[in-house]
Amino acid sequence: MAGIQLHNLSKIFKLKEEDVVALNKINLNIKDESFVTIVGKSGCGKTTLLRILSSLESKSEGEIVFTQGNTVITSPKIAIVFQEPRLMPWLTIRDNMKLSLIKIKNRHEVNRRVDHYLELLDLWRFQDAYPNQISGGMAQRVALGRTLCYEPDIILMDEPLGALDIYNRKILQDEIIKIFENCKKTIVFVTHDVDEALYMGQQVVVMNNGNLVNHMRISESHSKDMNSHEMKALKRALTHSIMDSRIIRNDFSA
Amino acid sequence: MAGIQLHNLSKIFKLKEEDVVALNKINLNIKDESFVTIVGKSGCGKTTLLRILSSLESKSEGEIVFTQGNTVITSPKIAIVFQEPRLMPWLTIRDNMKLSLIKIKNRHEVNRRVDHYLELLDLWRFQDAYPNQISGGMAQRVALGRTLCYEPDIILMDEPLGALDIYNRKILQDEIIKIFENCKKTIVFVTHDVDEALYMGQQVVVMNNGNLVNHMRISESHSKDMNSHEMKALKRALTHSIMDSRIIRNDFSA
Amino acid sequence: MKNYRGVVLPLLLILIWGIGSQYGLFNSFIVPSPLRVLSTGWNLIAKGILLKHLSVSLWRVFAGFAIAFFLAFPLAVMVGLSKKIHAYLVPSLEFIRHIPPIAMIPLLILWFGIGETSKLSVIVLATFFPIFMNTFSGIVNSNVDLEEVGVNFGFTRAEIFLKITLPQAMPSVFTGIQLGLGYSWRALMGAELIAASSGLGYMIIEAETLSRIDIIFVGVMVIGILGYAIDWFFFKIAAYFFRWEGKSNGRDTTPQFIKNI
Amino acid sequence: MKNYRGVVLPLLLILIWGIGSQYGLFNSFIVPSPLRVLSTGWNLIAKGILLKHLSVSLWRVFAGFAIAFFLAFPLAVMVGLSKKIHAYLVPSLEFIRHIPPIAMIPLLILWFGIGETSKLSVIVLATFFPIFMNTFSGIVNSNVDLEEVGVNFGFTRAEIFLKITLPQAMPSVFTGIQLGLGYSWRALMGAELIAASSGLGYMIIEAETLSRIDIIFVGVMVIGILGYAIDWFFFKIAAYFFRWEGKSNGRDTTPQFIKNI
Amino acid sequence: TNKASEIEAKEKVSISYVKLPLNVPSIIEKKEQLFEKAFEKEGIEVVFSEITEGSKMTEAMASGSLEFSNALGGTSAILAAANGLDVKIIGIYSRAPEAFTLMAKDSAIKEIKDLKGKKIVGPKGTILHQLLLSALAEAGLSVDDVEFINMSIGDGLVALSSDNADVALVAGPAVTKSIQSGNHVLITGKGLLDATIVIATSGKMIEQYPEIVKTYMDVHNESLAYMKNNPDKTYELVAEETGISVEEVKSMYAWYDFNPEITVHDISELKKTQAFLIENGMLEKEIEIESLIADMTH
Ligand SMILES: Nc1ncnc2c1ncn2[C@@H]1O[C@H](COP(=O)(O)OP(=O)(O)OP(=O)(O)O)[C@@H](O)[C@H]1O
Ligand SMILES: Nc1ncnc2c1ncn2[C@@H]1O[C@H](COP(=O)(O)OP(=O)(O)OP(=O)(O)O)[C@@H](O)[C@H]1O
Ligand SMILES: [Mg+2]
Ligand SMILES: [Mg+2]
Repeated sequence: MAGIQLHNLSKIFKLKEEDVVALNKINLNIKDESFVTIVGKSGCGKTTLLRILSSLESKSEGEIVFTQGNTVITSPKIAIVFQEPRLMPWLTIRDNMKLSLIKIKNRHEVNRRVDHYLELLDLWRFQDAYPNQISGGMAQRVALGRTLCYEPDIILMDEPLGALDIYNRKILQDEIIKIFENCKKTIVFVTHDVDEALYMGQQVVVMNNGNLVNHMRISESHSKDMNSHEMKALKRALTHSIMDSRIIRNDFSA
Repeated sequence: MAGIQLHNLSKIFKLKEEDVVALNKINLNIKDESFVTIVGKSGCGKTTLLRILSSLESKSEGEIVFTQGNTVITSPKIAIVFQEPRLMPWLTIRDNMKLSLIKIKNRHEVNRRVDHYLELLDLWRFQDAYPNQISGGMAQRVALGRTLCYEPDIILMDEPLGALDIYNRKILQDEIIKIFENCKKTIVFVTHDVDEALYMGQQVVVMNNGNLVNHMRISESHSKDMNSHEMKALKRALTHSIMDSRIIRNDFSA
Repeated sequence: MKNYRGVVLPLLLILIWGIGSQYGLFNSFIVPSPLRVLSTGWNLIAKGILLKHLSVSLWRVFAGFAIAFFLAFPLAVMVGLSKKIHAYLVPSLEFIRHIPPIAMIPLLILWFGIGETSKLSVIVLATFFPIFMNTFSGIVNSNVDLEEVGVNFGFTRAEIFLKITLPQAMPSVFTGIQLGLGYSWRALMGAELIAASSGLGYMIIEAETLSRIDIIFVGVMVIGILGYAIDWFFFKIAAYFFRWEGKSNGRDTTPQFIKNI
Repeated sequence: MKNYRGVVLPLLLILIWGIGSQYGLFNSFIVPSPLRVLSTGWNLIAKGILLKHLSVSLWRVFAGFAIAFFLAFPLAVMVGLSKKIHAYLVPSLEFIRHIPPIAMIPLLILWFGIGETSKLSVIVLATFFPIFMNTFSGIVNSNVDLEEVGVNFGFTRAEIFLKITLPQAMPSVFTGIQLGLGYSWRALMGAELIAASSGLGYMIIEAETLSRIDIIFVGVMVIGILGYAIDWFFFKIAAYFFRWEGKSNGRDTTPQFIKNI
Repeated sequence: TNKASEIEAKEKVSISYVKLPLNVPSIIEKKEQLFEKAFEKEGIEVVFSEITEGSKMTEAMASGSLEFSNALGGTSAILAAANGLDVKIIGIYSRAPEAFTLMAKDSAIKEIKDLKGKKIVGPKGTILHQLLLSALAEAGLSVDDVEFINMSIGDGLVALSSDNADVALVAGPAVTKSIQSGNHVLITGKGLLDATIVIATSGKMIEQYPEIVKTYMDVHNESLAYMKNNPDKTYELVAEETGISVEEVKSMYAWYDFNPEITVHDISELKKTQAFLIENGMLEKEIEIESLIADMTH
C-alpha cells in the first residue's frame, strides 16, 4: 500500500580513517504493491539499504520518498525482518511474537494473529519455550512471524528464509506470496538463493559494492514455472550478473 | 584424522513437563578422513548432534567413540563452526580470528594462519573492524575462518555458508574441499542446500525428528558433475527424502 | 540439601569463639563469651527492649530504602536515557557521591531538624548511589540490536524502555538494590547518631559509651541476621516474579542473579 | 564544549548560598557565608594544614581501596566461577554485608590496635561489597554462548575467564570500582573516628567538636571535588585502555560505561 | 605468665592524647616532648594516640594497644571497670566544673525551673548528662519533666542554633563559640559536681612496670610545673595547638584545676558519679571505687 522512490541514496561508513561506501548514489523506484527481490554479494549493501528504508540508519546523502497512490506520505507502516532473529531471551516464543502487537489493545485480535502465525510457522508446540530452547531455523521463523503479525504496509525482509530447509522454505515462500497477493503489501526481499529471487520477485535487483548493477523484470504474476526455458534463461543471466558485475548502473528509477 | 562411532545416541530435552526428543537412538559410523553432510528439516536435531559431538552438550543415552586408525582415542582435536557467528564484540575481526590460536605461542605461525584466512575469506580490508561494523555474511566468514585457523582434526560445520551469496559460497565450498583433501580431516557438514550437500559430501545423512532416515553414499571423489544424470537422480531422491520422511531408520553404523 | 554448606563457616567461627572464651584466649572485656552474649540477648528480648529497637530501625531502613529507591531509580532512568540530563546532573551527583553522610549531619539537622527526617536522609544518602549507578549502568549497557526491534515496530521511547531496555537492565538493577539494602542497614549507625532515643544503631552507640560490648555483639548479630533474611526474602519474591523457565543445553535460562541466591 | 552543563547546577547552588548569606536568610552559625568558607579554606591551605590532612587521607583512601579491590575481585571471581565456593562463602559474606562498620570498631581495635590497620579496615569493609557484588554479577551474567566458543577451542577455565567472561563483565566491574571508590571516601569519617590525629575525616570531626562549621564546609568540598577528580582520572585511564574503536550504524561501539563519563 | 613477661622489657608505650576541651598538661607534654625525653633514657618509644572518646580509650587499653589513658572521663573509667576491665586510676587529670554547662538560646529560659517540658540535647551517659540530672534534681524536677535527646556536643549546638532544641549540654571551647553566637549559660557544674577527669592505666602495668608508671607521673608533674613557671608560653602553645585565641585560652584556663593528687573529695565525686550511673540504668552492678584507686602521685 505504499511505494518507495530512492534518489541518489548514498551511505558512507567510517572505518578508522577510511570511507566504506555501502550505498553509492542509488536510484530506484519501487512501485506500490510490488514485490522486489534484492540479490548481491556479501557486503554489497543490502542490509544497509533495508536499514535506511526503515529509519534504523541515517542516510549520508540523497532522498527517500514514500508514496501512496499519487500522494507523498511521511511515515508508512514499514517493518523489517532482521537478518538475525533478535528475539528477546526473557520472553517465550509466544510473547516474542506478541511484542510487535503492543499497540493493539484488543486481546482477541492479538491472540488471533499470534495463533495464526504460530500454527502457520509450525511453532505451536514451542510457543511456551524460550529462545535458547529452539533451533536456529525456528528462531528465524519466530522473527518472521513477529513481523508478519505486525501487518505493515511495506515489509522489508533480510534473508528471512536463509536458515530453513527446503521443506519449510517452500511452504513459507508460498505463504509470503499469498500475503502479498491478498493483503496488497509492498515487499522488498533480500535473498542469496537465485531460484528464490526469481520465484518470489516481480522484479529482481542486483547489487554490487554499493551499486545497483542490474534490474530484471520477471513477471507480475507469481504462477511461474521454474522449469520453463524462459526462467532458466533468466536464472543464468541473474547468476552471471551476481558473479561478475562490471557493468555499473545505479539508476533504475524509471 | 579421526573417526566417530555413534551407538544408540539419544538426547532428550525437557520443555516444561514435556519431553523433546532431539536425538532418538542414533547409530552412525563416520569413518576416518571422510566427509559427511547432514540435511534435514528445521528442528530435526542437527545442531544438537554437533553440539554433543563437541562436548558442549551432554548426551541422555548411548555412546560416542572416537577412533584413530584402529585405536580408540578419548579427546580428538575437534571444533565446531557454530550456526550463529558468535564473535566477541570487543575484539576486531583479526583478533576474533586469532582467538582460536591462543595455545600457539609462535607469533609468526599465528599471523601466518590468520593472514592466510583473512585473505582467503576476502576479509583483509576489514581486519581491524569490529563485529558490528561488518555484514551478516562477513560475520559468518569470520566464524568459519576462526575454526579453520584452529586446524582441528574433526571439523563440525553448522550451516557455515548459509548467509553467503552464490559467488562466495562457491569459492568457499571448493576451499573446504581442498582443506579436506590436503589435510586429511574428518568433516561433518550441516546444510539446507541440497546441491551443496551432494557436492560437498562423500555421504549424505538425512535426519528427521531426531531420527536418521536416510544415508546416501555419493562418491569418494569430489570431482562431481552436478549436471550428470546420476547426480540429478540423487538430488531428486534426496529432496524426496527430506520432504517426506516416513521410513524411519536409525542404524547406519555399518 | 546443600544448604549445610552455608553454615559451616559461621559454626566454625562460633566454635573458635566459644573455645577461645572458655580458655581465656580473648580479653573478655572486648570479646564476651557466646554464653554471655546469648544471655544478654535473651535478657534484651525478654524485657522487650530488643523488639522496640528493632522495630524502630526496621521501619527506618525500609522507609529510607524506599525513598532512596524512588529517587534513584527514576533519576537513573532519566540520566540513562537522556544525554542532556546526564550532562546537567551527573557532575553534581558525582560530587555528592564522595561525601561522607556523617559530615553532612550539621546541614541535615539544619534542613530537616532532629526528627525522623534527618535520620532517614542519612540512610537515603547511603543507599541512593548503588541503586542509581547500577540502574544507570544496566540501562546504558543494554543491547542496541534488541532496542532496534522496538523502533522497528513503532514503539514509543517509553515502550522501548519498559519492554526492552529494562528487562535487560534487571540483573544490574537487582545488584543495586541488594547493595542499597545493605547500605541502608549500615547507615543505621550514622542515622541514629543524630538525636535518636531508640533503634538498633542507638542501642549499639549507647552500649559503646557504656562499655557494654556484649550488647554490641547482640546488636551486630541481629542486624546481620535480619539483613540477610530480608535480602533472602526479597530475592525469593523477585525470583517468583522474574522466573524464566526452561533449563537445558546445560544452560539454565533463569537469570543468573536469581539463580545464585 | 558542552562541559558548561555540568557546572550550571553547582553555580546555581553557590549563588543561592551567597545571596542567602548576604541577606541573612541562613543561620550563620550553621551556614557560614561562601566568603567565610573561602577564607578559611585559604587559611588552611596557606598554613599547610589542609595539605597535611589531605595527603594522609588520600593515602588511606588509596590503600584501603587497593586492599578492598585485591580482596573483593579475586573472591568474586572464585565465587562467580564455583558454585561450591559460593555455597560456602556467600552466606557469611551476606551476613557481614549488612553490618555497620562503625559497630565493628571495638572489634577492629581489638584485632588491629589503634594504628593505621584498623582505620584501613573500616575503609576496606565499606569498599569491599560494591566491588565484590558487581564483579560477581558481571561474571554470572556473562553470555554462555560466547563462553562456549572458548570451550570449543579447548580453552582452559582460566583462559575462558580471562578472554571471554571478564571482558563481558567489565562494565559491571567498573561500576563496582566506581561505587567502591566513592565508599572509600565516605568511610574516611568512620575510619578516622579511631584514634586519628590527621586526615580530612579527623579535621571534620575536630571541627565539629570546636563548632567550626566553616572548616566542615571546607572539608566536605575538598572531599567532594577530590573524589570527583580521582573518579574522572581513573575513568580516563580506563577509557584509554579499553577503547573499542569504530562508531557508526548510529551505534557507537565504545563501551557505554566509558562513553558516559 | 607473670614471671615470664616481667623479664620482657617494654619497647613502646602508647599514651592517649586528648587536647580538648582544654587539656593543657597534655599539650605541654606533647609540644615540649617531655615524654619522649624521659622515656628515651630507658630505651622506650613513645606513641601518642589521639582518641577522644572514653569508651574507645578503654577498648584500646583492653586490646593492649594503649598503656596510659591520659584524660579519661570518670564515667568511662567506672563503666569500664564495672564491665571487667583491669583499670586503675593513678591520678586526677583535671576538675573543671565551670567548663561544663547547660546553654539556652531563648532568653526566656533563665533558670532550671524553666526547663519543664523543654527539649534538651546532649551526650548521654557523660558528665554533662550527670550535670543535667543533678541540676534537675536540685530544682525539684525529674528526667520525665523534660525531653532529653542523645546527641554529640557539636550536633547539639547545631540543633540549638537551628531551633530544633531549647537547651544544649555544652562543654569546652564550644562554650565560648556558643556564647558568641548568642546563646547564654543557664548553669555550670559549679557546686553540683566536679567533672572529674582521671589518668588511668592497667593494674598489670603498675604491677609489672612500676618504673614506667613512675616515670609517667614524673613527666606529668614536670608539665604542671612548666605551666606554673611559664604561663605566657603555655597560653601560646595551647592557642597554637587548638586554634583557640590566646584570650579565650586564658579565660578558660581559669576554670581548670589540674592538681593530680587523688583527694577524699575526688573519691566521693567518683562515687556520686557511679550512683548516677546506677540510678539511670546505665550500670548494673556496683563496684568499690577505692579498689580502682592506685595513687601514684607520690
Ligand atoms: N535447550 C533446549 N531445551 C529444550 N529443547 C531444545 C533445546 N535445544 C534444542 N531443543 C530442541 O531440540 C530440537 C532439535 O534442535 P536443533 O537445534 O538440534 O535443530 P536443528 O536440526 O539444528 O534445526 P535448524 O535447522 O533449525 O537449526 C528442537 O525441537 C529444539 O526445540
Ligand atoms: N556500522 C558500520 N560501520 C562500518 N562499516 C559498516 C557498518 N555497517 C556496515 N558496514 C559496511 O557496509 C558494507 C555493507 O554492509 P551490509 O550489511 O549492507 O551488507 P550486506 O549486503 O547485507 O551483506 P550480507 O549479505 O553479508 O549480509 C559492508 O562492507 C560493511 O562492512
Ligand atoms: Mg546483510
Ligand atoms: Mg541448527
